Amino acid sequence: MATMNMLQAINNALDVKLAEDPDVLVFGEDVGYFGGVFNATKGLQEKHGLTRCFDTPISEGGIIATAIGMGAYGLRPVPEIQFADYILPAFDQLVSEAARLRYRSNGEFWAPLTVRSPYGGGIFGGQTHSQSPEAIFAHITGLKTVIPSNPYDAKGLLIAAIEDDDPVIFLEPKRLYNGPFDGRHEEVVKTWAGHPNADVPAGNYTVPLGKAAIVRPGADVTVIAYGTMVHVAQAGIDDSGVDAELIDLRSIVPLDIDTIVASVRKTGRCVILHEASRFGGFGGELSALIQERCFYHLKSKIERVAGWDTAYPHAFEWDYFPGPARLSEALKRSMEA
Amino acid sequence: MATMNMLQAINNALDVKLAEDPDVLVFGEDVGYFGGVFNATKGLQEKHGLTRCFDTPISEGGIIATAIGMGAYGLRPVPEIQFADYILPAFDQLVSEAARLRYRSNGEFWAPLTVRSPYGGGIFGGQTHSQSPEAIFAHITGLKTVIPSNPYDAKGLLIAAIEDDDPVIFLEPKRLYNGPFDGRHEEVVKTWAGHPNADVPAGNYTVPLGKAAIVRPGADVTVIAYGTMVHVAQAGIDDSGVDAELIDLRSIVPLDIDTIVASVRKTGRCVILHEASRFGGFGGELSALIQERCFYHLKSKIERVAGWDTAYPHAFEWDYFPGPARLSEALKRSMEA
Amino acid sequence: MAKKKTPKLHLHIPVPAARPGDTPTFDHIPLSPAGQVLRPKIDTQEEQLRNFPYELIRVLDDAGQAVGPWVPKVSADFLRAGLRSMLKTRVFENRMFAAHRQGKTSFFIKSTGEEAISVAQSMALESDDMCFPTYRFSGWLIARDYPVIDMINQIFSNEKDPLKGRQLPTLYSARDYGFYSLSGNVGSRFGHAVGWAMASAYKNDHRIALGLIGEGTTAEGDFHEALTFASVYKAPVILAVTNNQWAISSFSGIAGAEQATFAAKALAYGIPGLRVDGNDFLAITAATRWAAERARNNLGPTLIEFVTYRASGHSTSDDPTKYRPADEAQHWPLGDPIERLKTHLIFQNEWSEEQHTKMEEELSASIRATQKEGEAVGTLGNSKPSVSEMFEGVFKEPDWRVIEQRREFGI
Amino acid sequence: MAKKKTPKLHLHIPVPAARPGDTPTFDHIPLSPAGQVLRPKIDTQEEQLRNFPYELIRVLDDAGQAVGPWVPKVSADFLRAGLRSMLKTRVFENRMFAAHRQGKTSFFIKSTGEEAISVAQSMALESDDMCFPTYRFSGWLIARDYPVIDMINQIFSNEKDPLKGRQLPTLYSARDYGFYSLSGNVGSRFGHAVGWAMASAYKNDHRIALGLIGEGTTAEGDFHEALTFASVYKAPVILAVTNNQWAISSFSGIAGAEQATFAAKALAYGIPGLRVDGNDFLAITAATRWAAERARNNLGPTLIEFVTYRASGHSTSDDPTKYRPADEAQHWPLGDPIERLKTHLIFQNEWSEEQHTKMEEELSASIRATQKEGEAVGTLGNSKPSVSEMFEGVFKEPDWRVIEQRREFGI
Ligand SMILES: Cc1ncc(C[n+]2csc(CCOP(=O)(O)OP(=O)(O)O)c2C)c(N)n1
Ligand SMILES: Cc1ncc(C[n+]2csc(CCOP(=O)(O)OP(=O)(O)O)c2C)c(N)n1
Ligand SMILES: [Mg+2]
Ligand SMILES: [Mg+2]
Repeated sequence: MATMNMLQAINNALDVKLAEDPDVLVFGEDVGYFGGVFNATKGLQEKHGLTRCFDTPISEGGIIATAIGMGAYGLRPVPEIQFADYILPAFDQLVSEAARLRYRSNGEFWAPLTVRSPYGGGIFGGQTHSQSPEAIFAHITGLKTVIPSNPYDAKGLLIAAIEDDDPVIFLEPKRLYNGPFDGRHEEVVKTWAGHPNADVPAGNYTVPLGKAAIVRPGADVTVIAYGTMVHVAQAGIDDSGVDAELIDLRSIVPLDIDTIVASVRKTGRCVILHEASRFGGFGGELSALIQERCFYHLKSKIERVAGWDTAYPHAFEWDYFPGPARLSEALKRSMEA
Repeated sequence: MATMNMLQAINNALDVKLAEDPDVLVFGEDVGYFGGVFNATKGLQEKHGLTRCFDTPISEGGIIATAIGMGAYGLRPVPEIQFADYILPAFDQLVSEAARLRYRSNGEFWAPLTVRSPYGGGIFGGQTHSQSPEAIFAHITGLKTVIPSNPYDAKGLLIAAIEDDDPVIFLEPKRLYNGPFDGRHEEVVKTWAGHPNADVPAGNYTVPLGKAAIVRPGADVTVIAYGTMVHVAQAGIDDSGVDAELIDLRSIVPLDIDTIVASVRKTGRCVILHEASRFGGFGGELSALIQERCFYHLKSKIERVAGWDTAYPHAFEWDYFPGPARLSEALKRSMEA
Repeated sequence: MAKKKTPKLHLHIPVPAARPGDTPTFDHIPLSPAGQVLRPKIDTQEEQLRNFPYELIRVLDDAGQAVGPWVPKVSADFLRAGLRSMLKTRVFENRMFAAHRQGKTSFFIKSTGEEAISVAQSMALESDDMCFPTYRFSGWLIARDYPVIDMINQIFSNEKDPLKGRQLPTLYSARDYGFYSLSGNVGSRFGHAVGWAMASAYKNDHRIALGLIGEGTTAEGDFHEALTFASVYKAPVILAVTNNQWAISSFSGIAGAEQATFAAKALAYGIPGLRVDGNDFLAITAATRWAAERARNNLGPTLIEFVTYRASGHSTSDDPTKYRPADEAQHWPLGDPIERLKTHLIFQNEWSEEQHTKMEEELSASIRATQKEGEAVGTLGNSKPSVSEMFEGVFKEPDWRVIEQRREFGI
Repeated sequence: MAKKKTPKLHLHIPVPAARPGDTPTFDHIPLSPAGQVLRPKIDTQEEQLRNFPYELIRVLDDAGQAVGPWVPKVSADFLRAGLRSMLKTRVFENRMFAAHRQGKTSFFIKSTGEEAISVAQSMALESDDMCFPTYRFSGWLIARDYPVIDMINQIFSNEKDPLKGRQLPTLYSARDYGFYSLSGNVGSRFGHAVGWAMASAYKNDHRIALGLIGEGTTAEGDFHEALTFASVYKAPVILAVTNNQWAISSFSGIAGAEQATFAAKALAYGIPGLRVDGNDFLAITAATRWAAERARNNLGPTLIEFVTYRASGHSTSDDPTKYRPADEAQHWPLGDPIERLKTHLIFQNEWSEEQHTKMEEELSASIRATQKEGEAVGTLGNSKPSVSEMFEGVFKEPDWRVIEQRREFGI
């Protein structure tokens, strides 16, 4: 057991799997000698060798196509896409190939890749280093999408994803790499030290895909979040004074529908929080699923708090970012209704 | 005024715009001499010249990139993507470039393209000639997505899209090209002849983007559909005997939220129908928007009828396809609740 | 700067040499006489190979004689097996095409005129190598004695369809036969061949991969990405462009053939590029062996352009006389691959017209019988796999969504 | 087939010649002596040009003399203007880089060592041509006297930011200066240059386009697609690869430089490919003019590789000593572009050390003053455009979603 930040936990998960399974390969732009632009793969090439962790051409489509071919051969590739914004050139490979290979070949071939990619805003990255593309993956049958919110989960989920025989999009909330971030950007930066979920066991352990965590039990309203927004939600709940139950989805596909439904049936109220722009975002799916399953339990309308329907604007990062204040207001609206 | 099927109406819209505006260009795979694999551009090269309507390399990314560059120059390109399934290789161009150009350049450049593409199933096209990708476009800020359901609208909406200064994804329900299809696949194939919306004026007219049509007024439940599903909805409503109000969205972005809300407030019930797989589909967004705005008017939960969360399977096309029977059951469920 | 007067610009749109009604011509296609092109050592420096993309490697001359340095070491039995597989492919495809006209399937695609490529490559590579085919590659399976009945059941989407009704006809998958899962999207598996080959190299295996792509599809980004990765990591892979002169209705000029050969694209990646007579069974065998030997000796990838001609329409969905002269095939300068190999074998006294006719009859009868067998199981719509197959295989283990939806569907 | 014994495969991963701690070397980069490469006529057949991608077009020799057939016709004033713009670019970028360290902006990117490319190309092309730049191209704007204050306001994301706070610093857009809107994604605008040029040709205009891409980014599918379209439609476009040896931490070998020059990629498309000394202002001018003349005369696209060296880190976000020798820049064989042009002008008696020092002082003072001006408006976080700008420009006309969300936001 050691205290790790999220980057270290991810690095450690890769280290564990590289050591334990010769079929695991890590590659992507700048991930080799340099260890990745966020240091997520730091030291892995030196420790495990040039062919186990290496740089690739700047070609996201090529990276994923290569990974699929490796997967078809029998390896477990763990490609990194440097920013989730740059996953789009590989979108066809992910959708038309990775997601569909098992189904169309009746199980003759499959693509057990785990595509790691930092996502989300809060680091003044501007329009193309801040986006949250999870909704477009959630709609693709055959893809799993996992989003951890803390070091313990990050390692356990990443190992589970690598060991999973289906293609997994593993989105890493880059604003959480070095510390939990609750959206109070004016405050002094926190580190993971002392956080209960920063105690990370040394060896192999998994956090199962498709199992949400109840971060904070509560009676009055259910808050659903994932990634960075789990921390923002905690802050917003604190601000609001509402006795909210906070669910960290951890993976959006598979989705832990049972935990969600049980909570909303209990509280009768629900607020969904995500950083991606609202329209067509994953919040819509969640809202629809909940009202379909909890219609008679709902005391007030399900609220969505999300990024605006604009691009992610550099100077207005904190105006765009759905911070604790916006959640807190939604909680109050939800309670008042 | 002439009777046209949907293909003729689309062809005619292109013809009108090519004749009237020298800045309109039509291009894509096989669209030139051959006139497109569905004949949508038939005769246009011969009539308007080689440089007005021409073949492109098989490179959807290249087609859209080229169109964006042309748009930045000042033209109004109307590229065709042969099947909506093959739009994915161009997804990055559409999202990172076309959709964001105006915003990021503060209006110095924009991309007034209209990307035409046949979508949807019902022609035994198998997994990769049947998909309905509208949900992933709906989530992209800066893109408009238009889906006509009949010849009159197809022409009017297409002209409106071409004249629009923003990028428009224009999805053509290929199962409707030659006749209205209500999902009763065992029945004899219908043509557009005699259909009220097959009367198409000769010259330029537009159907505004963002204005839904009430296809069938009704008192008891609102059915929301677009494209092929408008016809399926009509059949399902007939089967069910329910006095449903049927809304044809015509464009999903911009979305005619006022018409939707007014209808659901009136009926208190709602069923959403689309062909794309359910999870993360556009139905989720619609359901969320409606429950947010009509919470106290809803007498029963909003239902979604959609494709299953599988790929579109060749032999099971009619098992996958959300036909009138499934809608009819949902209507009854909605009324009984 | 002062503006100089320059001519008005104009936009160039490539047009083919002949459209319906015109006299076909292939004068624009550079040919080399059979036997003329040198055969370099497999470890020749790329610098010494830069002219190869502009030549045409041919072995069989017009008389049916095998000439020049590329004549491969093959037995007459080997060639007769190749001839048989090509013919079987043609007979099979013609029958299935006709079956489509009879409504027995929704779709079919033929490789008529291009059978030498799939068959010769299938025979040139090892049984544990992996091929990443196009939809015009059924000859690979036939040459490896994949059961024709399984192909027919797939095409009819019937109860015994090995792909359980999930796939469009002809989009086979046959792992045990070294045949990777096809998809409707063109091009998107080209890079999988490279990844597979890299994996083999990483595992210090000996197996190599073969990737195929149509000349029209070389315009996709996938093509470039695959070649970039193959070149950078010296992947043990053969990447082949089947240049059959046509995409659906677009001629090869729309893919850049006015400016360069497809083999010349190898130069962009500093790898050898061979341009090979794609209707010459012996030349294909020799070139594939050469490239395979390079790959197996850690010398990296080779790009091969096979110059051939798509003698039929693109698929059951188009009528080629709508966009090219009806008699264009007759003007194709490289002949028919079956005829050419047959002539060669006869020239060698290893075959006769009688034997050929007999083989044709035998194959027709056998395919007809197998088709009957498939029809007995069922054709499109009157037999299909259990509908539960629709819900299987989305993930390794089904999640609640498909479980619920199965229930909703009532099964 | 019987299995032959072949060696075990192994996976090749390219590694650079030197890592931190090693002695830098650039021996692997083929150079040609200045003046040696021929200058073909602009309408020379591509077949005659196939060796050019493997040569290096250089005009300035080590003594600062301009030699050989590529010496462009330029006045001393022209060269002094070029020198000034390069120096101004360097001074400006160095100040902004420092401003980042002081927290005045969130991000900055420099073109140190590569200024000759942006400045010479800006001066070689017409004011109504359109450039589709990379983020290392601010010299283009400076050479055209784009107001430095506007760049600074953009970098500080302050109230006067011409892009209204919507863009990451340095991702300018300046239509009136022939400078297309930048984005964080690399590569995705390369094809826009081709589309723009095709539009110009379609309209029988005379304007041409210039597209830029980094050597690392040539691996993207966008690169291939742009070149394919440019070649097929003979678009009046210059497509340039700035090969500065490094992507972020990956050396050019990860993009294929072990196997081929980037100029050689032209051969794949049957268009001329020039490989040019990217630190030689005169060679860049000459090559750009040659390619521009081809484009303007309907002779189609040219691919130019500029061989240069990224003397600084990739951006403010990385420390280059972590992945390459700290003194690598000193070993770069093609020197510094500013020094080289200065030496040439001095050699020609058209410039002196004193004049140079004076110019440097003057530029420093002027940039410092402009920076002050920008700071008076505000730096990151302490001044920004009206927040309503966040909601503007998603579409030409706002739809109900942003109108509602503005209200929700409270403005
Ligand atoms: C990504 C994608 N784009 C477009 C298509 C439609 N399409 C199917 S086959 C074809 C032509 C392919 O031509 P070529 O690559 O020359 O192969 P050939 O059919 O001649 O063997 C096209 C455009 C597709 N299937 N996939
Ligand atoms: C599509 C995309 N992928 C990855 C990145 C991350 N990235 C930014 S710059 C860069 C390196 C580019 O190298 P090169 O093309 O050589 O250009 P240079 O910076 O050397 O001018 C990378 C990988 C990006 N911005 N966009
Ligand atoms: Mg072809
Ligand atoms: Mg570079």
